[in-house]
Amino acid sequence: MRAPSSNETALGEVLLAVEEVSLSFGGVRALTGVSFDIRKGEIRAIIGPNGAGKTSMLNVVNGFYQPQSGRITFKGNVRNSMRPYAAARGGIARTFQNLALFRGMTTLDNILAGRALKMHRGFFWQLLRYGPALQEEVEHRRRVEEIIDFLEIAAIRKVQVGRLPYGLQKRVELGRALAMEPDLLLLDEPMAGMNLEEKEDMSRFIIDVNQQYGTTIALIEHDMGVVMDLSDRVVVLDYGRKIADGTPDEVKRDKDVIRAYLGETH
Amino acid sequence: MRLKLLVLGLALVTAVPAAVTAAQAADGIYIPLMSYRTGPYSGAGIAIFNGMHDYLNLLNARDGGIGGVRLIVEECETGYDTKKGVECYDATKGKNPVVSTPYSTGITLQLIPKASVDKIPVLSMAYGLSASADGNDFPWVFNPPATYWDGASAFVRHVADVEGGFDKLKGKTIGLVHLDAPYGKEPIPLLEALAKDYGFTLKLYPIPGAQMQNQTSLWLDIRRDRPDWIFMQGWGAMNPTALKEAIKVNFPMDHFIGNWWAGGEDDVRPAGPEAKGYSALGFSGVGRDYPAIQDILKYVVDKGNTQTPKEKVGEVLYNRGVMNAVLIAEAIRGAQHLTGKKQVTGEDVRRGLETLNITEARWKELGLPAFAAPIHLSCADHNGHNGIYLARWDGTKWTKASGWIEPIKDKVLPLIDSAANSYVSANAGWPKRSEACDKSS
Amino acid sequence: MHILYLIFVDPFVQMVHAPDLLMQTLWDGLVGGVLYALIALGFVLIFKASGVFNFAQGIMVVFAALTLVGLHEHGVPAFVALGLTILVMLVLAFGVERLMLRPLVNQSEIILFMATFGLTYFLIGFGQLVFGGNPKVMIADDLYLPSGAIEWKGHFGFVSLQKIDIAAVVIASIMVAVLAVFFQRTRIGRALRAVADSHQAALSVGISLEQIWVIVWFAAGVVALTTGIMWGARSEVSFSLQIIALKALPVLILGGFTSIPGAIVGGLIIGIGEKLGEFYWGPLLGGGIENWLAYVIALGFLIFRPQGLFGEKIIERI
Amino acid sequence: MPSLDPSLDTLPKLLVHNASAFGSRPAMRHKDLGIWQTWTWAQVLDEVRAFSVGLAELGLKRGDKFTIIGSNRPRLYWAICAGQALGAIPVPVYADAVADEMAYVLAHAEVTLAVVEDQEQVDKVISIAEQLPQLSQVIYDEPRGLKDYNHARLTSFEDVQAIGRKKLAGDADCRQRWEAGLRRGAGKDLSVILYTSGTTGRSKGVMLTYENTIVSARNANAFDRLDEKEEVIAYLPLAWIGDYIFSYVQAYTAGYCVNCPEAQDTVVQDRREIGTTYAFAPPRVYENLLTITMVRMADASPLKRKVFDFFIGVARRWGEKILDRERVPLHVRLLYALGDFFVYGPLKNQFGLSRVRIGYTAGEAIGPELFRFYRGIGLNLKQLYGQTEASVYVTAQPDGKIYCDTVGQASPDVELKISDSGEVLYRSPGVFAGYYKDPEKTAEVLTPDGWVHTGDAGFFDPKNGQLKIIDRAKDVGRLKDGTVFAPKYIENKLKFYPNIREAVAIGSGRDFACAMINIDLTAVGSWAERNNVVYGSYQELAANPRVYDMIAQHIDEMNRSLAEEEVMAGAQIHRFLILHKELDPDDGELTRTQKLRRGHIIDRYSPLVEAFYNGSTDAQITTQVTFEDGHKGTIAARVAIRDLKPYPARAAKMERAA
Amino acid sequence: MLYREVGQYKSNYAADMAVFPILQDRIGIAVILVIAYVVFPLIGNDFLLNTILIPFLIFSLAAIGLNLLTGYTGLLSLGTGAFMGVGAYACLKLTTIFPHVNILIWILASGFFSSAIGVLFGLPSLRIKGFYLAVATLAAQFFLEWCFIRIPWLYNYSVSGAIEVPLRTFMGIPMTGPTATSLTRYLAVLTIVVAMTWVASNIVHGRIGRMWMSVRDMDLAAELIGIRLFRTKLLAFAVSSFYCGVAGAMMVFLWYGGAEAEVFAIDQSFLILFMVIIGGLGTLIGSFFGSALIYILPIALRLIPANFGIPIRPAAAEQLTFVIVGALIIVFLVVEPNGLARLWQIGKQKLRVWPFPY
Repeated sequence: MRAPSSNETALGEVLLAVEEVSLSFGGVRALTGVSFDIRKGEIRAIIGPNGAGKTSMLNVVNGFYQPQSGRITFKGNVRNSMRPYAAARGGIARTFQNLALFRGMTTLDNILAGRALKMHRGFFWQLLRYGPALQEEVEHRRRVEEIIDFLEIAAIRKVQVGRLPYGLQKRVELGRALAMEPDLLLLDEPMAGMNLEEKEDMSRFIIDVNQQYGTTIALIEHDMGVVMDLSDRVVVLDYGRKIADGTPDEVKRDKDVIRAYLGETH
Repeated sequence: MRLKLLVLGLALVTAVPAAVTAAQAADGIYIPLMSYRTGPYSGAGIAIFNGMHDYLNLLNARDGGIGGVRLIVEECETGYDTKKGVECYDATKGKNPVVSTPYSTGITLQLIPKASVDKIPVLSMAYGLSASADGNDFPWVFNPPATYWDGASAFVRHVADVEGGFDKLKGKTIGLVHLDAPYGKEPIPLLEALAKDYGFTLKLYPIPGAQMQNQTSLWLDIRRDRPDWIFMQGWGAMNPTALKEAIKVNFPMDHFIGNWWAGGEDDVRPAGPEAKGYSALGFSGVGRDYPAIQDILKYVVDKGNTQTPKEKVGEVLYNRGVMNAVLIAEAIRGAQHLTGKKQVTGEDVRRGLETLNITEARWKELGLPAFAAPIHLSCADHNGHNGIYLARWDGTKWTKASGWIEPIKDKVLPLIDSAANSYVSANAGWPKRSEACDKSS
Repeated sequence: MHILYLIFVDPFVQMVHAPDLLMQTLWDGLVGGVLYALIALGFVLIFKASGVFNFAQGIMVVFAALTLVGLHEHGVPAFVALGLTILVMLVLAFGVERLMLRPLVNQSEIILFMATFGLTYFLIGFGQLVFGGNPKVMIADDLYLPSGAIEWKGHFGFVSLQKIDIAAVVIASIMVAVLAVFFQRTRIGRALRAVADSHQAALSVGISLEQIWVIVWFAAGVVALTTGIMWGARSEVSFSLQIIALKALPVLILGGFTSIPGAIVGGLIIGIGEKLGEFYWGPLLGGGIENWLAYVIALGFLIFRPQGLFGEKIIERI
Repeated sequence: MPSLDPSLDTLPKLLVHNASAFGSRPAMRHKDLGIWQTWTWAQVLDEVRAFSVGLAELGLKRGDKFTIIGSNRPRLYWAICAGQALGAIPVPVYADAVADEMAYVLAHAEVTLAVVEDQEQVDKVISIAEQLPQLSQVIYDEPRGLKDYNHARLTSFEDVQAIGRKKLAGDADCRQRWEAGLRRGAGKDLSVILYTSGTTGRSKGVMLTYENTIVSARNANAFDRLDEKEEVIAYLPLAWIGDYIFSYVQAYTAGYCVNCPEAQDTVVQDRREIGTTYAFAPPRVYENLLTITMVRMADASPLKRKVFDFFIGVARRWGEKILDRERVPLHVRLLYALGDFFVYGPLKNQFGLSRVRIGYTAGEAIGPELFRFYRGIGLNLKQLYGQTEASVYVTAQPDGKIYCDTVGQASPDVELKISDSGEVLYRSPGVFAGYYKDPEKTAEVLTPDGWVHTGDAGFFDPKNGQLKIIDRAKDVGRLKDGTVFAPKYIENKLKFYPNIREAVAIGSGRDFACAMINIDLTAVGSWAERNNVVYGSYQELAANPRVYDMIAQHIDEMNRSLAEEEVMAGAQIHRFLILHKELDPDDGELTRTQKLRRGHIIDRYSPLVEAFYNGSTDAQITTQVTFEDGHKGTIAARVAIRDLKPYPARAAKMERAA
Repeated sequence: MLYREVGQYKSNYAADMAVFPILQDRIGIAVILVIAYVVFPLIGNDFLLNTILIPFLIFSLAAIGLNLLTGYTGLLSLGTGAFMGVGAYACLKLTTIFPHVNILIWILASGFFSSAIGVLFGLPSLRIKGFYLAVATLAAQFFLEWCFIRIPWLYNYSVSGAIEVPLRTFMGIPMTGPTATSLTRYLAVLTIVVAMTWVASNIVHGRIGRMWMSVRDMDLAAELIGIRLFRTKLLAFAVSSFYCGVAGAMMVFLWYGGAEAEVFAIDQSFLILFMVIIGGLGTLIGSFFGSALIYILPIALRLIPANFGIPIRPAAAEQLTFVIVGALIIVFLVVEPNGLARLWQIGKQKLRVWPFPY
């Protein structure tokens, strides 16, 4: 099924492989025997009509849902399911379709929170907020500032994120994911609800992340134009099944895909 | 808008305490009453403080105060809350009160250590810390006329009388239905000691504060255990509920006796006629057939100078309030006599209390003949361990149903000694008595 | 070993040996349970419709009973007083809606919860100010509530059923049935259920949110009055009665915050469970365990069913 | 003419000196990554040396021209010095210049190397690379987004420094050689070429020697007693002489610290954080601050507004006297102290001007009201008059001798005179060496005996002897009836109204004066919001009759005040219109320093000008505009014209005149 | 208007992340500390120290404790009173068994005991949330209350069944017991509260505080960024209970001087919750505001009639106080649901932007 992609040679080894994953909620099948892989350094898109199981797929990958069957291989480790914490440790970061920011915290704190896994100073030093704990805070703050600079959100550094406009919140969420320095970044509709200008900005950030940090990205997106421009390879889901997988051009020509998208207008 | 509210609020909060310190006591003898006319126990409180207030008002109205000095009576509402009690104490401390009447065991415990420091005697009439009956260890605390232990022992003496002698107690089962709080648990050591001595079995039935009105399962236990007698160290809403439940399980009312906090009209009225035969301990007279009570009606109640509804005058707790007021008044009188001063202080009143001696004749003089047993306090004995009588509910009102029953003093006194000792030893550095002892007049 | 015997054997031996006590315990548990259920019902009604965890339900019980008795004390005939009290509860519902719920609409749950604390304080003060703080006797006779007991004697002992308890069970059952019909069959009831799902849906039924709030608070008020009368008749009407309302909380955990049948079943389980526990196992711990036993029972359930016995399953969506 | 100490006669030499004299004092700060990154003079020397050696390795050599393009960032300032240390000549270019303009300057200056800020500038330079055959290297500061570019001729600043550091580390003599090279520079050497945007025609490259700038700067430091403790913020364009002198030459001569803001739009906040002690800003900046103040205060609660208005009133009346240490009644002092606590202090604090010891306004005449406002609240604001050709300083106001309508007395070492035609001429050590590759133009401006024609008309105020500038010499005209018409004078008066952003007065050779107005979108927009005026765009708002009413009222007020002035009374505005678009440097209507290009505007809007004088009540206008992304389009509009009734010249004045 | 922020720039992250980055705030804190340590002791009488300040500080500390759990971590608890009780009883046992160790050490150490109990009762937080969890904490409340009454060992078998605070000295000065003056106790309480507030502020401004707030704001996302929910929640329970425990120990040892189990009843839990919510969830300063409003306001209200000669009976005044406090709670929530701390912030912001309205 998977046609050799035009830039296959540029792609690295398989980072994550999903094999025959099935998931259902009390009789409702969300995913049925889905297999695909994500290779190091690529931007991989998951597309499909509404209710195709895209978000469920991401949820399986980072451990929110436990699939009933199938295997997930991440960095060579095979398992049947993941726990969110383990996924985070393993280097999977993610953003959400409907934002899952810590609304009561500032932009800075949100992104700093993304460094949770990388901060280790013990409780005692935390009590004093002095010495090693402070030093650690400062070090991570510097890293976070780089992300802030990268995402051009310096002006909202100390603003509570709940008060930010939607587009900026999306950016902060991306920032928090980046703060984890992930190997695999899952983006669930990163451009949903954005205007053209914001979409362009976000596309630029995604590409920059991919290029500058070499982060592998898997994204769900509705805007076909954006998907085709951004992604190296695309997997198409419909009703919980994979119907196509390949480069954007290949997918665009696929009969099943065309039918799924045209048939969507019920 | 928000800001202005905030500023206003802050101003209010800061301004008022400042005003407090400015307040000063006017000329007269200042008697603060820590009252609880609100809160879950207000039923008892209202009656007691009506009695106290009315008698002290009577002295002002009829006699122009005590020894010609007017009494300034001020209530401070505690709601039976320890926190607020202490707050009241601190708030009134600056006005030179001559005595403090905490009217809650919790508050009393708080005030005991403060009394000697602030030189304000604590008068906790038949409540508070039983050990404080020991005047050597607690020169500033008084709890006449009887302790809870005296009450419980009087109950046992009554049971023995009914059963036909102390030897007949052997093999009997006596149940203690009590509030699961320090107050309720007070009689336990005494009853345990007596059980050992007289060979009866003591069964405990604790009622947690939150379960006061929900005692069903406890009374099922009683139904199962069938104790011969029940003594109730009850309080507030626990009492009527217990009576109703007792009726439900067919417990014989004449074998059910409450202590003096389970013997008010409000305690039995909900159970009504079915509670007929229930009795409770008491130490002050019932009814209004006393000249002094009549005087109250004449000088105070009829003048409208009171909060008391006329029909409540003479009820059990009302009269208890009167008695408490008499103790205060007599102590002040004694203090005036001892010092020759009119305007007495807390220190003087302490001496007055220590030399308090209300004989039968004196009771009569006060217009309260046989209202209570004679009370005689001394430097060592701050309680008196006076006689107690039994009041019986006849379905509509309380009647006196016995003569003065003497507490079993030889059992009570050692307990008081050891309790006082343990209190003193637990409180390392408890001050030794340094107050001189006056001869009783 | 002995302790194991006391825990696992002895209570059951007792049950068999004294079936009358067992039956009495079960009956008392049933009555208690019904009354808990009634209070819990008040909570559920309000929580379902407005998402408010109404801490004031307990004080509403006291306040309603106090108003009834207080009015009677001032010479109002019993049934007129009853009618007036219902009116007062309606006024209260209006007041709560206008002065508390409406300004606080869209606030977080905890804020609304907190506001009901304010209401509690207010009613405590207000009730005492108007009717005095001293305990009062419920006017059971004037309301033609029965007194006395039916005793059922036999060779196994006797079981005593208080008529007031029977009345309580009957009235509570009628109350629940009426409410159930009201909410299942009437337009308002459907609107109420719609509100529980979404506020938008409720609007489409044609009843404003405000009206629904008034209705549920009023219904909760009437439930509180009923509870107050029953419990007042069993002991007395005093402010300590509000503590009983806390008993409804484990019932809620058990039954779920939004389920009317849950409140009833939960009430019965807690009522009977705590009586059995107290009676048969309580003595092992020195008695008085009833107070926390209910919570422990509820907690036990909760660990296995975090959404309560009848609560809807929580599916976390992201 | 004072001669410079030869060991301190170039900027690189000054740097070396400062690094030892003020080694541990901060030389530069940059708000970056959330905090103020700080470099001491010693560190700056280190950075500059590394970059300089790197540049040398890349082939930059004595006499080469190199350009600097970007906003105020420490590395770009260092690049200037690093190049100068090699004897190369920096040619800073305005960062917002469009590619065409940039191509002209870079080609004209024969630039061989460019140090630019970021991807945006790299793109711009690449796009014109074909026109610049000499350009061999582009060095960028911010690597973001440039990863995939062809790096054959593209190097990052860091890499250049790395090259330099490696060389310095590997070659022991390198450092000595570099310092020797640095010492070969001399005061007479050409130090910089600054292209002036000029109000007419193509830019001219003003050549300044080290001596020009250093003597000027040193004199200015002495004049205002500036030392190494000052803090300034660098936010004006790098390519402008003002910034070059204030943020670079004066800093190097005095040793004070220059702070670079995080971004252009955080300048106010950043200035506030730093608390600058020495401020320099064109009137526009002060004007904006005041506009913001007035707009915000309009939303304040009535009580607060009353307090504000009252104390501002006090400040207007007494503030300047107190600032100039005149005698005032005690109660006024108390009142002013109260005002300082409640209004002036907080206001200056909000603007970040609390610690400003000396504030200059220059570049354009400042509205007298505006000037008095700031001085009234206790800000020591002064005026100066300067030109690129003079290394800024021509005249300046000394402390205590401040008049809002003069530009001060001759700066130290400056000689001034007024030509017969009324034009101001000066001669000073700061006078430039000539226009680059343009001897004709040089000759027009610079007389053989060293006098420079300023092109401005002015006279010495008889009362205080300070210079007064009326207008550009060629712009001062007369109405048909001979009345003096100084357009700028009128425009400045109008621009004091917060609602008016820009005004163009027309009347030279005409029967009467007219004005074209640009409304201030912030101020008028906020007014519209409060008054329920709905608008979708600037154009719509500008055409709103109620906005016309409001502007008419402003102009009417101004007319009344003109009527009180002897000379200007005849130049009252008879008719006006509000332009349908904002004047924009991209369309050539303003210079890059935001000055009006009046001639160009009158040409562009000739149909409107005609309509003024043929009595029509409205006119159709179509103009070509350049959008931000560079593509061009046209917009058309029908613009209404309003008439106003002029006031008769004041009777009182007449009497006195008589 | 008081804020002059010109020239306050940060050239390192440590300064930028300081708790009080603004100079004027630091001055304000210093002024408050001077008032607390110098002015109050000089002017304070027993009423001010013992009835107002000591309880105010103790309640503030308890409110901080609950705020760490409820405001910062989003876990609603109704067991505060009981956790305070654990502290008090633990302190009593510790000083009874080791009477020679400084009482202040035991007051702090008793926090560890309530910490442990808090963690135990925090275990259900793994599975349950919101009001369900709140009711679960009621189990702790009632069970512990029962223990305080039923286990005589806890109160040293004292006849009264209450804690009787023994005399303990510190460098010869009585710290606890009847002879300890209000002033010594006040200074001890103040010092402990100041120190623990400082520590709390360190915690919430650091890694742990961020973890808590993450869990509060969006627990799923918190898990996703590698925060272990259960551990984090338990840590919150532990720290929160520690604070409550110390507050409870101080309450008995440095304020009441003796107490019945009733002091730690459910009412106390509710009272502290009031303070936290009215003060402002998730703010430390709000804990102080809440404590001031809920504790001091009723006292002030009660004193009004007496001091201004309003002829009203104390009982009626008390009832009116209830009515007013109840109404005020609702009014405050309507005016500012985010609590007094939010009002404070707004006010501070106004002062910062003065004279501008925004």
